[in-house]
Parts: sequence; C-alpha cells; structure tokens
Amino acid sequence: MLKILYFASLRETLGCASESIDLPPAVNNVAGLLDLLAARGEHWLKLATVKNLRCAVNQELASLDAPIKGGDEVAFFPPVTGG
Amino acid sequence: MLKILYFASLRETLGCASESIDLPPAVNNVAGLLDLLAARGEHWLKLATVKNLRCAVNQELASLDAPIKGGDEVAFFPPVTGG
Amino acid sequence: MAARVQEADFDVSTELALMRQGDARVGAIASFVGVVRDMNDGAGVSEMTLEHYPGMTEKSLEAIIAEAKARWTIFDARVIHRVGRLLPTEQIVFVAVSSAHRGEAFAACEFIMDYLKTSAPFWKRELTPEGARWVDARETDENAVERWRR
Amino acid sequence: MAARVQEADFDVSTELALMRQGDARVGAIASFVGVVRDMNDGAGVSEMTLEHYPGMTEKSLEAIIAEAKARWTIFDARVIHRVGRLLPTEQIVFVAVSSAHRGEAFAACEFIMDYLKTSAPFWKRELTPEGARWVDARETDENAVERWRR
Repeated sequence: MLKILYFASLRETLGCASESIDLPPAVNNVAGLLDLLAARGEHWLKLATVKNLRCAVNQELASLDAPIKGGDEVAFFPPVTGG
Repeated sequence: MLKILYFASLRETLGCASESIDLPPAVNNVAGLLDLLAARGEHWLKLATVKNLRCAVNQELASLDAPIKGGDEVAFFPPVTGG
Repeated sequence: MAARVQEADFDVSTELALMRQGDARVGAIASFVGVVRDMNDGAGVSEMTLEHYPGMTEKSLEAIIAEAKARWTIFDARVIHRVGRLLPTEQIVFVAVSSAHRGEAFAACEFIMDYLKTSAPFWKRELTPEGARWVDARETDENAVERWRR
Repeated sequence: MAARVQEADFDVSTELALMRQGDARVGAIASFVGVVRDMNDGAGVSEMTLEHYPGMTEKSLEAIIAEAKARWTIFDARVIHRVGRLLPTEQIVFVAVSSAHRGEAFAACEFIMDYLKTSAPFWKRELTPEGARWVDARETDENAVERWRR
C-alpha cells in the first residue's frame, strides 16, 4: 500500500485529502505515480500538468524522479505560503 | 560661557563631570579647546592624547576641527559601548 | 521542541525570557513576528486560514533550525507557527535566535524565516470581498532563499 | 517618542502589540534584544552599570530611526535603552521595526542596532572579580557599521 496526501488548492481541486492505493510493480518513482493518477481522467489529469507542483516522499521534499515503494507516504501540494 | 561635559572613563580620570568656562577669543574650535585644557597640566594632559577620544558639539558628534563659540555645549568621551 | 505548530496565540516576551534566563552566555536575541495584513495582492483580506501538513511541518522546521545551528555559532533557535483561522493584526509566526553577539543572531533568524517561507508545508487561504482564495507563492521568497545557497 | 531611555525593564510583547494593533498594513516585525552576559573579554561579569549623555542620547537615537525610515519602506521603528545597574540575563536594549514585508524590517532593525552601537552615547562599566572596568569598544562594531556607509 502507498499512502497519498493532497493539500491546499490541490486537495480542493481533486476533492480528495488522502487515499491509500496498491502500488503497481511497474511504478517506482513519483513521475510514474503521477502518470498512474492522471490515467483516472477528469480533474486527475490536472495533477500532472499543474504549475509548480510540489511533492514530498515520507515527509521530505522530493523531485519527480524520487524513488517510491510500498509503505511510503507521498504528498502533493502547491508551493508553500506560510510564514 | 562654554559648557563642557566629560563621560565614562574620561569623567573618572579627570575627576570632573562638567564645568563652565569663559572661552578665550583665540579658541574657536575643539582642538583649540583641548590645548587650553591640556595647559592645566597633570591628568588634563591626558585629554589631548587619549586614544580614540570622541567629541560632541551641542549634542552632535563632531570632529576636532569643529567650530565652537560661547554658549555651546561640548562633550568629551571615549568610544561608545551601549547596545 | 524548538519548533511548535499550534492554533493558540503565543507571547513573545515569555519565549524570549526562556531563551535568556537559562543561559547567561546570551548577549543577543534577534526575533521576527509575521502578522496578518488586511490587504494582499491588491485585495482586502478579512480573515485567513492556515493549513499545514502535520508531521512533515515539525520535521521541516526542526531541519531548518538544525541547519542554522550548523552554519552559525548560536545557542538557541525557536519557531512557533500558528494554524487555523486568523484575523488581520494577529500574529502568525515567531522565530527567535540567541547568540553571544548580534551578527549571528540576525543572520540565523533571517535564514530560518527565508527557508520556512519556501520549504515548510503551510498554506494560506484568505477571505476577500470576492470570496476565498489560496495565496500564491511569491517570487521574492524564492529570491530570498537563493541568497543562502552554497 | 520612538526612542526611550529608562532604568525600568521593558516588555517586548507590549511593544510589539502596539506596533501591530494600530496598523493592519504591518506584515512583518523584526526585533532585537541585547542582554547582559556573565562573561566579557575573558572575565566573569557579576553586574553592569550603564551611563549615558542625557539629551544627546535621545537625539542620536531619533536621528538613527529617521535615517532608517529614509532608507527603507518601513512603518514604525522603536528603540528602548536601559541605563543604570543591570545583572546578567537582564535586557539592555530593544529595537523593533515594522513593515509590510520581512526584508525591510530585518535590514532596518540591524541597521539601527549597528548605528546605535557606534554612535549613541552609552557607556558600559562592568564589575569583574578584579574590580570595576569600563568596557572597551569593539572593532567588530566599527566594521558592522561600515557596511551601511554609502
């Protein structure tokens, strides 16, 4: 299982705060996960094309080629605006 | 009359916090005043030779060639150390 | 914990006193408070809601503090960031750094704020006369953090 | 008055609240507190006495604040400097600057401290095990103020 979290405007756009999915063996990095999610169609297509998408793997900022595996926690969100 | 103030270590060395003197017509800047005071001898000699002597004329930092006249307030002190 | 995320307001004097009282080596404390403005990007703001990523937030703030401690000779560094609903003039964030001399304290405090602004997972949503909107990230914040790269 | 010289202690939260509450344009407040250390130049310090030049002190602090306001887009700047007898861990000086964004607030706050350190007429006398001594000016303070010259 892979846990996926969505935050802020992305959470609103997708209508989803978190989900757990079975990670197909062929998907081994964040970019592959994005392709998998976009294949759902509709607003999920936006996920792969959203400007300045940020990602964290196991609560650390990560790039799209960061490796992922079952048990990981992956989060997608827009650029941060705290402070 | 000219008012002269001494602060911090200078006040202690000279044993004087403030004095009012008649300004001789020949003395028209801070350097001239220092010569006048040094002519008193003893520890007053130190005033003209103290390292990094600072001076203010009418409560604004001034250099040794700053002009002075009767009615002015002149202060001598070591480099400031507040904050 | 040197980093706290909370809904409640904070008291700066209390935090600074804790940094001074236990450690007589402290000669300087630089601090920063971020405040809700009633105006942003040309629109009036009547309230703001701060969302964050629980777990990652604390880890990222602790990592920024650790990096500041690695770069400068400082004694203590604290961050408090509020979440939830906030009104104009209310405090959002507090950063403070103590050191023997002021140069290190100022630099480390500004460093922490610059990194917090670009890497700690907080998001602001503000209420304007035209409705609610998510605040856009500022390019100036990216430029600010770029200064510290090495 | 934006600048105060007093024997009494000050409360940072109170000062910051005054800067925030009247002005919803404020998004950032950078502040600094100088603290009495129990050690200086290799000797233990049990207490400190601060002397100043009444009249000139206030004028010089107001002039520094005016210069900061001329250089940066800031809303308010305050300085409080204590005089008299102070003990280790006690607060000596407070400087705070409010602005819309943090860059100006940090720069102006550090500027005010750097100038205060080299041009405001305060002198520290500290009590060590070898007796009382006047604190020597630091060369690093001259270097710090040199950065702002233009």
